[in-house]
Parts: sequence; C-alpha cells; structure tokens
Amino acid sequence: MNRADDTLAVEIWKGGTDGRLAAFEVPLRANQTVLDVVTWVQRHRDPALAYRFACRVGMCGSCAMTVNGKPRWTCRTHVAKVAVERHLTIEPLRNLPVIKDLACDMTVFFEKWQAARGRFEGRTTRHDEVVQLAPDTPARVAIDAGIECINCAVCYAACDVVAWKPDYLGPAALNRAWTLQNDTRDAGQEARLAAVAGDAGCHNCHSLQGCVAHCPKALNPTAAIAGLKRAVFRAALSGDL
Amino acid sequence: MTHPHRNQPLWWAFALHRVSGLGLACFLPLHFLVLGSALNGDAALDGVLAWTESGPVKLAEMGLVFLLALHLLGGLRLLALEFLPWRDGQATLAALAGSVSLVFAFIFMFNVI
Amino acid sequence: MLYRYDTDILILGSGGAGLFAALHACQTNPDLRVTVAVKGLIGKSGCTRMVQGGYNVALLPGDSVERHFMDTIVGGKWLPNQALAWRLCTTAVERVRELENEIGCFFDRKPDGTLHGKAFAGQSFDRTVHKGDLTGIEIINRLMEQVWARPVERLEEHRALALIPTADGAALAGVLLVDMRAGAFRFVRAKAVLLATGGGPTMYRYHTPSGDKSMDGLAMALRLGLPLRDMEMVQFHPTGLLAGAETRMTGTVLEEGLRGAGGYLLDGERRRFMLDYDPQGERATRDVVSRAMYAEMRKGKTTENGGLFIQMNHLGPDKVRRAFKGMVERCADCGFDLAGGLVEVVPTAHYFMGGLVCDSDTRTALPGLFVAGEDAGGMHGANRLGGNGVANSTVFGGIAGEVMAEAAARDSLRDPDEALIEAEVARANHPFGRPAGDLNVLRERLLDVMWEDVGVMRTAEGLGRGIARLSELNAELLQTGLADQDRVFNLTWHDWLNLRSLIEVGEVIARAALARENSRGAHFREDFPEPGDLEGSSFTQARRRDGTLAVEQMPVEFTIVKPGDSLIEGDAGAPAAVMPT
Amino acid sequence: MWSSYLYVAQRLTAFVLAPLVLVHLALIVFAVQDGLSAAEILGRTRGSLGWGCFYGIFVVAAAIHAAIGMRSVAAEFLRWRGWGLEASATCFGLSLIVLGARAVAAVVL
Ligand SMILES: Cc1cc2nc3c(=O)[nH]c(=O)nc-3n(C[C@H](O)[C@H](O)[C@H](O)COP(=O)(O)OP(=O)(O)OC[C@H]3O[C@@H](n4cnc5c(N)ncnc54)[C@H](O)[C@@H]3O)c2cc1C
Ligand code: HEM
Ligand code: SF4
Ligand code: F3S
Ligand code: FES
Repeated sequence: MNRADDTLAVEIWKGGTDGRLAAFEVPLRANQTVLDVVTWVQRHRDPALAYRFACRVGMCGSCAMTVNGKPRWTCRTHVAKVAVERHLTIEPLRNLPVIKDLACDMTVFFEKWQAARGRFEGRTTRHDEVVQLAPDTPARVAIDAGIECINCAVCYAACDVVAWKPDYLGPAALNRAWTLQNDTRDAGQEARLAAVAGDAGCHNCHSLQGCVAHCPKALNPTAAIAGLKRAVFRAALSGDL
Repeated sequence: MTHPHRNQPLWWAFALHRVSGLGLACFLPLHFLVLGSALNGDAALDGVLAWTESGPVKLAEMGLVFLLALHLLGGLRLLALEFLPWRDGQATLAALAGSVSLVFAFIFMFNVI
Repeated sequence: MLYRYDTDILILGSGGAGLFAALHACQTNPDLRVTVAVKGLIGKSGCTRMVQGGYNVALLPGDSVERHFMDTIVGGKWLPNQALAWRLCTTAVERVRELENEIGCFFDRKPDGTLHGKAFAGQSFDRTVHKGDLTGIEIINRLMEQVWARPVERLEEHRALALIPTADGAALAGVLLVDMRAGAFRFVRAKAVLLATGGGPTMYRYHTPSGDKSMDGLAMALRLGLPLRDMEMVQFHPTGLLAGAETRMTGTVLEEGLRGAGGYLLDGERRRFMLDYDPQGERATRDVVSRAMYAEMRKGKTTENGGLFIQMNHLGPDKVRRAFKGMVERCADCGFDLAGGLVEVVPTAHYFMGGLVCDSDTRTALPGLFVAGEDAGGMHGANRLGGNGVANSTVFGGIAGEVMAEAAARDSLRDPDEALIEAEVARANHPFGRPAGDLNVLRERLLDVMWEDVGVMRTAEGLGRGIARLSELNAELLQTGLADQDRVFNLTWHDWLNLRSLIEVGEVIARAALARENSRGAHFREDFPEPGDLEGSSFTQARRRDGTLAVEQMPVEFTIVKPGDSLIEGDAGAPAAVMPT
Repeated sequence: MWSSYLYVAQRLTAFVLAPLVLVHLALIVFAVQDGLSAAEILGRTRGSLGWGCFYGIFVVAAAIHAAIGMRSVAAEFLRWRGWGLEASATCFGLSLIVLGARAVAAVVL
C-alpha cells in the first residue's frame, strides 16, 4: 500500500455479466461525486469505459450503479460519503442485464412498469377543463408520497425478491401502480388491480424494505405495495378479482 | 460474494421470519408424530417426553419456543404493516418482536428447569 | 457494416418534443410505424426532464392568451416570429389540459382544488403551472409511460449522425445513426423525420443542460444547408453551481427562486454588488443579473474558484431549508450548506433560443423534415420566458406528430443519396486510425473560448478572436484520434463527435453574434449596448452553402402586433419585475 | 392470480393462527410449570370438545399456512416453478393435515 494520500483506489467493473473488476488510481478532489470518478477514469485512463448519465443533478435516474455493494445514484453521491479508506468498488446495478461495464439494459424495468399498468387512463380529454381536485384528501396525499419517482431502478436492484424471482414486477412499478389506484381521474383501476394481482404481482413482496432503505428520493414503495396488497385482499374476498 | 445492501435491520427481520417459519414447518410434522404416539397409549408418549428431559433437547425446545414467539410477533408486525395504515419505525418494531421473543424463551427455560 | 431499416415516422430525441410527437402521431394514425431514436434512454435523457420552474399557460382566471402572447413578444424584445409565438400561447392551453386529463400529470392545486399558477420572472401574470419544483419529471415520466404503452419502436442509445436527403436534394430520405451499444451504423428511411434533439449550449465553460445534448441537431441541419435563425441568442442563468474543475456538478442550476426570495449575491470579498448595477438588485431579470455577475468576475473580484457567492442564511437557515428543500438537499449531497453558509455560483449557459427556421406547423424548408422543441427557432426571439421552454417543446412536438402523420400517410419512402451516406459514415469514422490525442484539452479550450469570447458580454474583437480560435480547434480536432478502437459503447468516440458538433455550432453562434450590432435580450454587445430601433428589428439567419457560412439580416414581420401597440388594453405586457417566490 | 389467492389464504390463516399460537405459547410457558407428562397433557385434552376444536382449527390453519409458506420459500430459494412446486406444496399441506388430525385424535379421543 504505497498509494499517495491524494488518490483514491477504485475498482470498476469491466465487461458484460461475466466481466471482472479492474483497478485504477484516481486523484481525490474536494468536490467529487462517484460519477466524477467514473468520468475521470473514462477521460484519462480507460477511454472505452461505458457508463450512463444525463442530468447530473438527480433528476433523470440514469446514473445508478452499485457502489461498495450498494445501489446508488452516482451523480449525487459524494465520494467522501461512501469511500472506505479511500477505496471504492463500482459495479453495474444488480438485477438487470449488463450491456457493457457500468451500463445496464433497463428495458425489463420499463416493461414491468407497463405490465403493472403503470400508465394513466383518463376519463376526460384535452377539450375538457382541468379537474378540480382538493390537494389534501387522503388519496391525494398518498399520491404525493409516491409520485416523485425518477425510475432509477435503485430499489429494483436493492430488492432480493427480484433477484430470487426474476419475473416479480418490483417496487418501482408497483409504487407507480399504487399512485394510479389513488388517482380519482383514472379509469383503469380494475384492470390495474388485476395486473398487480397476477403471479408476478404485489404479494411477492416480503417487505424486505431494501427499496425504502436505498431509494435516493426517500420514497416508500413498501407502503405503496402494502396498499396494493390490501386492495387485492379485499377484492379477492369479495370475489371481484 | 457479500451483500452490503442487505445490511439493514429489516432485511434481518425478514431473514429471521423466514428461518423461524422454516424451522416451525420442519418441526410441525415431528410434533404431530410425537403427539400421535399417544394413540399407542400414555406410555409411548411419556417415553418420548422423557427423552425431551435431556439437556441438548431442552435447549432445542427453548429454541423452538423462541422461533414460535418470534414468528408470531414478526408475523403480527407484517400483518399490521400490510393491513393497517403505514407507520414508521418498522425497524424498532422488529427489534421489539425479537426481544420479546427472547424473553418468552427464557421464561420457558426457567420454568422447565 | 450498415444496417438498414424502414419506418413511417422517425423522431430524433425523446424530450417533451419527441415524446409528444410520437404520441400524437400514434393517435392521429394508429396504422403508422412510429420510431423514436434517441442518444440516451427514452425519456431519461434531455432537458425536459430537468424542468423545475414550470409551464406557462393562460388557463387561470384573469389571464388571457393575448396577455401570454404579449409577455412572450415583449420578453423576446420584439424578435419572435409572431405566428409561432401565437401558436405557442394558444395551443399551450389545450396541451396543459391534455397533460392533466389524458396523460395523467398532476399539477399543483390551490386549496380550492383549482390549478396553482406561480410567478415567474418577466411576466405580467402568475401563470406558470407546476408540480412542486420538479415539473419536468412529472411531465416526462407521464409522457414516457404513454409512449411505452403504445407500439412505438424504440431505438435507444442511437445517435443521429446525419440527415440524408434524396440524391437530387429535393426532400429528406432518412437519417444515418450509430447504434451506440453495438457501435454499428444504421440507416433509417422514413417518410417524415422530426428533429427534436433539444439544442443544448454545452460548449460553454458553465452550462446547465444534460450531458447528452451537444447541438447535434443544429449541426446536422447546418450541414444540409438549412437556415438557422437567432443563433446569437444564448440564455444564461445567473446562478449555476460552481463546485470546481473536474466535477459534473459545476454549472448545474440553482433555482431562480433563491434570488426571488431575497438571496444575496456577494463578490469574493463578501460584498453585495447587484445594487451597483440595477435598482432591483438580485431580483432583476436573468440577463441583467448574469451580466452584472460576469462584469464582477472580470474585475477579478471572485472567490477562490473564480466565481461569486450566493447567501441565503440572512433569511433564516430553517426557513430556507423549508422553502427550498430540494435545492438545500442537492447542495448538501455535494457538500455545500446552502441554508447556513455561502455557495459559490457563476452564470451558466442554460437555453438556446436559436434554431432551425420552421413554420407554425413545424415544417422546415426541406420536405420530409420537421422540427420542434429547442432545435426550432423563432418562438422566443431574443429571450425565452421561464416556463415557455417546456411549453414550446410540448406544444410543437404534439403539432409535429399530427402533421407528420398526415404527411406520412400521403408520401412514400424516398431513396437516399448513397454517396452522402458513405461520406457521412466516413466523417463519423474520422477519428479512428488517427494518432490518439488528448480530447480533454480540446474540450477545456472550447469551453474557455466560448465563455471568454462568445459569452455573456461580447465585442467585435472578442468574437473575431473566438472565431479564429474555434477554427484552430476544429483543425486540431480533425488531427486527433482515439486511443481505443472498440466501437461498442465507446463514450470517448461520442465525446469526439460531441466536440465536433459543438465547435461547428459554436462558430455559428459567434458569427451571428458578430452580425448583430445591437444588444437585445440575451445578446449583449459591449461595443453596441443599445437595443436599436424596434420597428426596424431584424433577426439573423445563418446558413452554410458551399463550405461558407453566411449570416443574413431578415426583417421581423409584425404580423399580429407592432412595437408600441398591445393586444391587451392599457398594458404593454411583461413589466418584467415579478420574481418567483 | 392463483398466487394472489394463496397470499390471501396465508394471511387469513395467519389471522386465525395468531390467537391460537398465543394461547399455545402461554400454555407451554406458564402452564407447564414442572415438566411435561403424558397424563397432564391428556388429562386436559381427553374428551374435551373445546380443546378438540382448538387443536383441530390449529392443525388445519397451520397446514395451509405452512404449505403456502414453504411454497414461496421453494420458489425463491430453489427457483422452483410449475406443477411440481404446486404438487409438492399440496402434498406437504395434506400430510400436515393427516398427521395433525391423527395427533388431535390421539390426544382428544
Ligand atoms: C436545468 C433546466 C431547467 C429548466 N427549467 C425550465 C422551466 O422551468 N420551464 C421551462 O419552460 N423550461 C425550462 N427549461 C428548458 C426546457 O427544459 C427545454 O426548453 C425543453 O424541455 C426542451 O425540450 P426538447 O424536447 O426540445 O429537448 P430535450 O428535452 O432536451 O430532449 C432532447 C432529446 O434529444 C436527444 N438527442 C440529442 N442529440 C441527439 C442525437 N444526435 N441523436 C438522437 N437523439 C439526440 C437527447 O438525448 C434527448 O432525448 C429548463 C432547462 C434546464 C436545462
Ligand atoms: C404453526 C405455526 C406456523 C408455521 C409452521 C408457520 C410457517 C410459516 C412459513 C414456512 C412461512 C414462509 C416463510 C417466508 O415466506 O418467509 C410463513 C410465513 C408467514 N407467517 Fe407463519 N407460520 C406459523 C404461524 C404463524 C403465525 C401465528 C403468524 C401470525 C401472526 C404467522 C404469520 C406469517 C406471515 C405474515 C407470513 C408471511 C411472510 C411473508 O410472506 O413475507 N405465521 N409461516
Ligand atoms: S422508487 Fe426510488 S429507487 Fe425506485 S425507481 Fe423510484 S426513485 Fe428510484
Ligand atoms: S425490497 Fe422488495 S421485497 Fe418488497 S419491500 Fe421492497 S419490494
Ligand atoms: S445523472 Fe441524472 S440522476 Fe444522476
């Protein structure tokens, strides 16, 4: 260990699913995010290193990676917060196919979003007035609690049920479904309930709460999924499923 | 491979719930067999019960009581989580379930010794 | 290897413009094949997602389309194309209703359940509808869901390289792309193509847009010889975060509301300076504040990193923490204490008003090519009102979808100019096989040239110097190769291509800025500080023909309202002093 | 959909089991002060309709509950899917019922 004091030892995943870690030494900076570390390696050491980012401020959810074993958004993770003895291991997100290095294929994540019928189905059109909606009803409060998801798939990577049961819809898609079930403007609730009651649906969740622990937006998919479970439970008992 | 993302209290709560459920499910058939042996008369049952007087078996029984209590309380936490409005502090509740179960197990231990 | 692929409608980009176009094209004619090709992931790339403030719409009681229109024209210093601005303001009403009723966006409500409109700088009415301060996420997520739900073909991480016309140049035949994941070229023929790559002035030292935007769309249009207008008009946002070199956080925007709420800007010696420049102090409009900051910085009164400070703590750290939760958290994640301490800021390039010339149906001069969003020019003139950016991309994206669906049903596929495809493939392959050089140095130099010579304040001398430095840079870039020959997801190759687009469009910005010898809105000439005669207003139009770039002055046609007149009784529109709270 | 019904059944049986297990635990911990004997157990249960019902319900609920539980564990940890999984879980549940019924019969009748 004769590493200079002002450097960071970084191991970065290289290759596809069957890749391996490669070691780099990266200069330490006062203001430096994990994304900056990856960028520095691409710019100065390994020009063909693949990774993904867009907004760089925590809005687009493209930059999530596994950092020292935990899924995180990297553009808003300061190195000082996560480095252990000036060491970082950076890998692609779990539970998604790796395209190359740190970039995953997010297709199934969005397919599941659709499979959970995570999309609005309106009752009115662009020719009607905007609906008057009180901002403080319990349903609206439940919507507000879950709506700011940036679909970064951090929760999806943190959920072991997804790893064990690869067809499980996962926390983000179900969280979205729950906000829609609370949306009084939405006309697709019956079909959505059936979708989340399917074999890949909400009842697969064992409340591990890895999703809650890791969501960078501090959302609570567990609570949303519990809401769906209740709705499915009620529908099953009343024969409406 | 290590899994740092699992290092959070509620993951351990899940693991314990699962282990206790598995443990109980494996023990249940044995338990039924033992009780069923009463069909062959009190003596048969007493024979088995006598066997349970030995030290290691006692300890295992204590474990079982612990598991049952843990699974019960952990299960109640999950039912509350799923069927009642959301409340924060799930980790605290899980820790509570664990400690109460331990207390149960110790009471059991002292009672039978 | 060149893969070929046919579709009816090809959309480049998946911001507000691209996604709305895809949706409306599907709705107008469900039998058409609609393809979205995007440099990043669908809906996750681009700036629409990053919209914080909100969406301007004349939908609230007491407001009117006429008022919104007047604010847009006055704010744009009489340079906007009035037909485009009118279409923007009228259709925004329908678009916001569509976003709420059909697409499922939730805009914030007042306690009585009606839409809440917030105040935004430079507008005479509080008309900006929003979802907290994360409006863009709400709009794009909801749109993305709708597009994913439809049979739209997705070419993700496909970068458009060139627009390819027919051999006679009469119409567009298709687009040459590179599949970034495979490193393979792909030619897509389409009956109608939408350019919606979102501009993005990321050639400035400090800039806010997302990293995938590099002016590719305008560079491609320029190469085809299409006219670009208002290219000197780059909007700077006064408060970009300055976090030092080598961090992507630098340049990202700290919200406007900080100044509106009473935040102070301080120089390196912690002295408040804005009142030296404008009686409204920090609450003056973006261009005024940006220029004042730039002037201070040029005097050397800077912080260690070469910026200035924003101070909020005199308003009470707890209050600041409550009112600007998102901003405070974002700063804290990066190690800055916005509520209690000082945070270094700089003006930062934010939005590009210039773009491809089009009509109010999004048609360009080339049949088969349509344009919408930040790539299109003329809606905003010399300045874009906060809240008119996302209105612009969603309004015209939707229109483009409808118009293209009609065109695609009528037209047939055209055969491309094969020689041009070959030339463009070679152009993209240019850096391979050349001796590897240091792209980082070139990038840093580009950022400096644009910032110093073509930036917030301009002079003929600086612009001339800038143009010369840009052409040197271009020559050097063409000599610079890549170290890694692997084409699969090779980001450094794409950095190279980004630089090429940025340098090319940077030169157009500089030349247009040189041509405008007055100061309007975002464009400020120190050697010509006056706005000039409003009635005689002209806009710049740049196009490249036979290798040379020509900038013309085109008279503004006041088709709806003339300078001095107004559509709203007893009011000129846009008093320009309201700040968001 | 099938697994949703299993979920519902497992939660319903958990609701049923909760009080039963509580009583059972109390019994084990507090009632059995000085060691178990067959006479003591059987003295309480023999011929008692109440205890018969108590343990009868206990057995049925626990069998359903545990079988469904084991099914998810097997699906997740052994990656087991399809009819084999369903059949095994059903067999497990049925054998629990049979063994349990025999046990109840033994202590009650
Ligand atoms: C931080 C920030 C805050 C803002 N806040 C506001 C606000 O409050 N209100 C407001 O009205 N406006 C705001 N704006 C402006 C607004 O975001 C934009 O005007 C508008 O969203 C642009 O939409 P667009 O669809 O044209 O482009 P974008 O949303 O930027 O999308 C461009 C798309 O094109 C893709 N692309 C780029 N190059 C290529 C290529 N070569 N090939 C294929 N695809 C390509 C990109 O990946 C992306 O998908 C803000 C902008 C920023 C940066
Ligand atoms: C004889 C008694 C019992 C046995 C043999 C048993 C067995 C099991 C088994 C094997 C599981 C599956 C474990 C898993 O999915 O992780 C399970 C799950 C569960 N048990 Fe029990 N259990 C018993 C009693 C109870 C009681 C009394 C309760 C409630 C208060 C309960 C509540 C639950 C719940 C809620 C689950 C679901 C966990 C999940 O899906 O995440 N169980 N049980
Ligand atoms: S719920 Fe949180 S972690 Fe999951 S995708 Fe949304 S923002 Fe990311
Ligand atoms: S981590 Fe997974 S198991 Fe449920 S609580 Fe979250 S979805
Ligand atoms: S780059 Fe957009 S969230 Fe990190």
